[in-house]
Amino acid sequence: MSQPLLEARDLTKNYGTVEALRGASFTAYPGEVVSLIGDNGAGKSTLVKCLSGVEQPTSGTLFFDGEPLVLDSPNSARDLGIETVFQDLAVAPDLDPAANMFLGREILKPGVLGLLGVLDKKAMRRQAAEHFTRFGATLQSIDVPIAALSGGQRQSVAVARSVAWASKLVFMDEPTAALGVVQRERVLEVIKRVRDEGIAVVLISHNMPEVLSVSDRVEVLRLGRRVARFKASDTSVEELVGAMTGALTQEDAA
Amino acid sequence: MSQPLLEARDLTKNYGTVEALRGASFTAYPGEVVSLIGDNGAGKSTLVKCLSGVEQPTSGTLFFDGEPLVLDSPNSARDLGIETVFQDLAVAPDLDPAANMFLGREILKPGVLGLLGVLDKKAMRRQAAEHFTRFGATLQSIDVPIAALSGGQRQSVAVARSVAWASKLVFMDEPTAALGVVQRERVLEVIKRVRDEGIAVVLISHNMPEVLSVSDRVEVLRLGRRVARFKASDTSVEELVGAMTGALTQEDAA
Amino acid sequence: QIGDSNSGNSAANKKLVLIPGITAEPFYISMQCGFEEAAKAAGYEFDTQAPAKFDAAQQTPIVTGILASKPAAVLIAPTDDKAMAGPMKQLKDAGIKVVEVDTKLQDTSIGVSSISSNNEQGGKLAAETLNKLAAGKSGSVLVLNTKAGTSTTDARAKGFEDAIKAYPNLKYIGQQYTDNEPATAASKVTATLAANPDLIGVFATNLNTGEGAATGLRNAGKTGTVNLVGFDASPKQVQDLQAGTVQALIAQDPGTIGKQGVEQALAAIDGKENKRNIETDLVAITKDNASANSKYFYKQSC
Amino acid sequence: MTTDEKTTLSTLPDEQRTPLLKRLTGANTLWIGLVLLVLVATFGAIRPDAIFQVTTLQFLLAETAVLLVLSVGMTFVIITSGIDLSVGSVLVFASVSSAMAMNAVSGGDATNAGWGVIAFGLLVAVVSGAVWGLLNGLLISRAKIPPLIVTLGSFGAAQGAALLLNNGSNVSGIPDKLNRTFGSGTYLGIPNIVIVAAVVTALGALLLSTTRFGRYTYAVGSNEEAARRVGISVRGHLTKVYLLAGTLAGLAGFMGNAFFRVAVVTGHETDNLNAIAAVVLGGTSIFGGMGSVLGTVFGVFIPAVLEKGLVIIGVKEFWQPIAVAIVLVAAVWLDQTRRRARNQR
Amino acid sequence: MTTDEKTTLSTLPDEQRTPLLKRLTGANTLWIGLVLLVLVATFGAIRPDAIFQVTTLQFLLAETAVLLVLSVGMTFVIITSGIDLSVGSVLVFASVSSAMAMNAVSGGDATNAGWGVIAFGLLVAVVSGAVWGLLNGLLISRAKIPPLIVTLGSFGAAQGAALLLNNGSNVSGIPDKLNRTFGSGTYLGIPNIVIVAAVVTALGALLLSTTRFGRYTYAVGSNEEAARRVGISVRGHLTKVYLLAGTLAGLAGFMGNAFFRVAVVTGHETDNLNAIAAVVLGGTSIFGGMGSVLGTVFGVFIPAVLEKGLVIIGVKEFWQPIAVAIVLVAAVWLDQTRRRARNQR
Ligand SMILES: Nc1ncnc2c1ncn2[C@@H]1O[C@H](COP(=O)(O)OP(=O)(O)OP(=O)(O)O)[C@@H](O)[C@H]1O
Ligand SMILES: Nc1ncnc2c1ncn2[C@@H]1O[C@H](COP(=O)(O)OP(=O)(O)OP(=O)(O)O)[C@@H](O)[C@H]1O
Ligand SMILES: [Mg+2]
Ligand SMILES: [Mg+2]
Repeated sequence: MSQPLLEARDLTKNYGTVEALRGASFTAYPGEVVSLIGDNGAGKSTLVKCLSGVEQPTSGTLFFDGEPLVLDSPNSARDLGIETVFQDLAVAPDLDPAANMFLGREILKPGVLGLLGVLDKKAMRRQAAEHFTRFGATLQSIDVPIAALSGGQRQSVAVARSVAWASKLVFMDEPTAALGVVQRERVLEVIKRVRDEGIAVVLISHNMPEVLSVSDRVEVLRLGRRVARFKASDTSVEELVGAMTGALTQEDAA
Repeated sequence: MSQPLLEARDLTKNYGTVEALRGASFTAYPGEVVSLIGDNGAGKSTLVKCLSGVEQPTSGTLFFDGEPLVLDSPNSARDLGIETVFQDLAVAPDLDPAANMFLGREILKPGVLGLLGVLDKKAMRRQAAEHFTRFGATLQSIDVPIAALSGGQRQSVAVARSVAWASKLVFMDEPTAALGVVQRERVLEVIKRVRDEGIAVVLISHNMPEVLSVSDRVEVLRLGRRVARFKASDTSVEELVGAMTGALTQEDAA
Repeated sequence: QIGDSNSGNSAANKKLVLIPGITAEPFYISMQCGFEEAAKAAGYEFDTQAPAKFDAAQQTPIVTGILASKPAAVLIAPTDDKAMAGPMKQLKDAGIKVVEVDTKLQDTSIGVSSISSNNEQGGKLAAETLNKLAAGKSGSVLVLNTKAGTSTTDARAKGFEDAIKAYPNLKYIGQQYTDNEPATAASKVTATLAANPDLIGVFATNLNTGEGAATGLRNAGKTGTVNLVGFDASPKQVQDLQAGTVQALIAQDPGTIGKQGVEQALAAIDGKENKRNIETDLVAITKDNASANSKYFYKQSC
Repeated sequence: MTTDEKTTLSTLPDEQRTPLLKRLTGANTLWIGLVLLVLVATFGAIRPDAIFQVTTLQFLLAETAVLLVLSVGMTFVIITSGIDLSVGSVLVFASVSSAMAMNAVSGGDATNAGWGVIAFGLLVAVVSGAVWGLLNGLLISRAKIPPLIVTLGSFGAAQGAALLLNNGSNVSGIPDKLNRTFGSGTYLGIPNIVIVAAVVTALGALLLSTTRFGRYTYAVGSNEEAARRVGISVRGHLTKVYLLAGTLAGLAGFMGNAFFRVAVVTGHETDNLNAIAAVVLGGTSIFGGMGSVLGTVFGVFIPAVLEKGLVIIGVKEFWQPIAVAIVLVAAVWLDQTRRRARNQR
Repeated sequence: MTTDEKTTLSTLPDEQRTPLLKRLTGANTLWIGLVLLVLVATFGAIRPDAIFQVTTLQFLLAETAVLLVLSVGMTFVIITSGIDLSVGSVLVFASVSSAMAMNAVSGGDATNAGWGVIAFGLLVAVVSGAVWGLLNGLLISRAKIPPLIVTLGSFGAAQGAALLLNNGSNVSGIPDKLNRTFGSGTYLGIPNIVIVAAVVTALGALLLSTTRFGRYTYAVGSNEEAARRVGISVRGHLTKVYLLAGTLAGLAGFMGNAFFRVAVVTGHETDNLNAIAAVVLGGTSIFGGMGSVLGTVFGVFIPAVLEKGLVIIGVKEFWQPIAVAIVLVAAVWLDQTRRRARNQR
């Protein structure tokens, strides 16, 4: 395979006395969909947070395009073209969907007003609407704060946001958990399309058929450590479940 | 069929100008698992909130065991033996899992101390641990606030809580969305066991195979209205999806 | 009782402490100047510790703190004539000589001497002055007070209220409290003007109310038409008097209070006889007699 | 929340957007604005001669100008779910240091000083306010100390520092020119000081509702972690917000000097609570994420009108705080009830 | 958060539970307690003769007793994510009404009254505090008005009412017996007023940490909606919490009468901020859901020790608020940093 886009080696992360990661490694190659799976509490979300600059790992090293990397803030990840759908979505509940979609990437009015930082709300609202439609999300009113949306609607907004801005890598932590059947299909399609544009997609999901259908590779996390790696085409649901529950381990996975 | 345990007729619910429910009806019989399905934003969670006393419907009527009913607070629902797993879980993030599990149902110390309202924390912790184990939830430390748990762990706590206290009816709003493969199986087993004890279970899920495997009946909500009802044994994923997306409607469903 | 284990031996040090009623008031600053000058002259160390508010609950910890450091004598302006008795008695019991300045306790057994000007008298003087300034014209008069329950300013207001009745042409329309905020004082003056266009006189019982009242009258273009009588004579107030913003000031003599306080304290330390009650001067200063009364002007800093 | 039509995003025409005016005066501030109107009407009915005078209005506006400027800054702070208890002390510090600076460059007494000195005084006031604001902001955003503690600390420290500056005395010698023009002058009948406050308020309202800065303010208050994760520099933004509040407090100090012709070292102890109350009364949530400057304007004027009106109609002194309390609580109650009703209709 | 072993729930033996002592003195208050110790040690090193005197300690404790009682109530309020600005005024109201009641039943002057009258005075103080607390609680929980506005309202209203009661004057005539025994008496060298405050504090700590009432307090503050959904009567609980705070303020008013021998109508304006600062300094989050009474105790004593120590060592007065501010901010900074370090280790 080519050079990994992002590689993590032996990450550990402690919260007080809780060890969320105990030497986890992870690799993502450009233009692939890699699924990261594991039991509840395995450390998947923690790993994603460490890889997107939201949390600092207690120890371990990161490489991006082969270069060592320190991600000291979400901003550094963003500057590398990395976007993330967090499991808790991390939206601003009082802002409307368009504002959330463009948060941190606001469109300014052209000309002097723009230099003064005046927002072009109309343009943002229009573009946001287009994005949401792509994901099959229908909102009764676009003016409501995001706190008033249904769980699935909120998730669509978060997914739309990440895909809109990523240029290298998207982490998606259970992006389809709350989605309806139609919306889920749309997201899986978008994932594939994004992959085809050369962007790496890291998908976290507990839905094994979904994992097998969309991903190129699968990495398995267990108790904060990588315990197995599979090519999606060579494996089965049973094998994946075995790896997650500890019934099966690969010696060379860590 | 026997007399419905809970019946809702023509519920509407407006939030400002948003119409979340537009004349929704719903029926649950004792000792059955009925799935409530629908697209994102169809109004499922709103309906559950109205049926568990958390929100007051704008109009419409409820019947419990054939008697008209007004649910003016979550307490009235609780007194009827109704428990709910909310989609947003509604846990107290600063309290530990055991405290959340027993919230509102605390065990007091025996004797005088109990009369003074002193908690028996040990007993609660022990019992909570037993419950969690039943759902395959493993926590690294039981002393952490629930905010520090992984998404799946948090969901396990909420599910364990509802099942522990329900005596007549459990609403489960996407109880398995964040669960791992093992935990999901456990929850489905528990749902069946609870049903066999004569308790009605209302399951909301976007996972159609899951819905078909566990439920006795399925009701479909679309744009705030009931559009179809099925016996689980007589229907298929395609039919359900058709009903949710509006490709198929039953005249008599509303 | 609290403080019982306190040894009654008099401290052998040469230190005097002044505890004013509130920090940062020109009146007390001037008193502090007189105090420091006299203490220095007598070869004593000196310290001043004031509460942030004119409030017994805030002055008490200061008194008991000073108690721990055992100076030879304390000059204090008790913020409440009853509430401060307990803590001040502790001073006395510890052998520290207590001199009351500006205000005094009801209990006369604690202090060796009380040096003050009579605030009620000051209010009366203000009423007389206002009558003189009105020169026979009739109209309403207003008292702007600080905070309800502040002993000194309440006494001034009371003295004024009692005395103003003697002048039938002046209609007393009550007092307004300002919480010692100039902004509130300004607002209450302009509101009163709107409701009582015949307003002819205002008595402001302290510095901040005076500043606010002057601002209110100036904005209403009533400077000079409505006679403003202030209390105290800080440099700014004197300046306003000369500029015609304020028509009269009731001045006390804080420097002398401080100086005499030290004298009485030293007398008590040396076992000499004390004068139990000393009343200092109060004068009404107007633009005309200002230069003659310049010794009453307060000091900004020592 | 304020549209009248149901729309699906995919079919949303731009024309259906709520118009700017409607959003500005929007339903969220409607009721509290009505309370203000009712108050004025009530007092006016009782004493029309005294209330409906041009001068009464002029005074009311001029006397409220300082608090209004403070409250505009406080609105931003509270929307970030912070709090600034230090504004009153910072005002005092700025006012004292500005007055002393003007005196210093005029050889001890600036009473007859000209525009150059006045401009210098303005600069000193604004800069000293900004410095305190920056200090607050840095301690809150970098050292992650709760705003309540930081600003309670600077509340005390700025006051102590102001007292130290001039040894606890008020500072006189404010230029006459400053007072005559800015402090008590009028333009077309509107006090100049009010014009300044109005301009500040309008700029604040625009900054909050139309710019990226305002958007980030809401975002940080709504969910700080979310704002951080999308790459907003939360630290930088919080620093700027407290800097803004401090700067406005500095300006307010200068306005106070112009208005009162003296820098007062005591007083202003309750400015913080008054400003916070105005902001909350105006519908801004103390937990952040929502609020508006227009609401704050109503929130500033309701107590101001009330206090003035009660004096004018001659309510007995000790009843005044009780009446103010009742109206405050009733106003917010009405506002809340109406909003809930609107949302549940 | 404080266990040392990793455990899986399913295998958790009871013995591995953190012991009570460790939880009470737990790491959350450890550092702020250390700050207090360091303060005492520092002052002690400078003036050992003055600081390490029995009487200095006695006075410190006695003078802090009233604020401590207020702060215990405030801890509960803040843990529910509320705030109570009215405590100082309620204290004044209770103190005035209790003193007047005692005078009234003793024919105008209660100075020589006996225990019966004193007990009646206590009852009046506590009940009048409770009434204000109940009013706050009902307005907050039933009418859903933000606590900040409600208690700012009762702050003004209770003060106005107290002034009305005795026409703006202090009330004297407090029974000598009350002052001699309760106000300034000691038991084994400990001032009786301190014993009362300590008992109140201990009961408050137990109530918060071991009972259902305390658990609900945390739950309501952590997520009010969640508490409501599990069937906790959130309204009832909030009412009780403000009732508790009001009742304690009433008791504090009575303690103040006993200590000062007079019911003072001025002052106590900053009691609310002082109590809030103590609670927050003690590690309770202003956003609710966590906190402890022990932390509040440290939070009360740090400023108290500081102020007393600064007076004793003779720091110049204008520097004192600055010094207090610096220590406050530094203490919280240290506390926060240590906690973060512990969680991230
Ligand atoms: N802030 C925190 N403080 C303490 N413990 C934490 C914290 N965050 C996560 N943990 C713990 O770390 C472990 C891993 O959590 P993480 O959220 O990474 O799991 P996950 O693999 O994403 O699980 P899920 O599938 O349920 O989302 C869990 O045991 C969790 O309790
Ligand atoms: N508090 C609220 N204010 C305004 N609109 C609301 C509110 N709650 C829900 N809605 C709207 O009501 C509709 C139904 O929401 P609901 O949460 O019931 O959907 P749902 O069927 O549960 O969807 P999902 O499958 O995504 O969970 C949505 O359009 C949503 O935006
Ligand atoms: Mg996760
Ligand atoms: Mg839902």
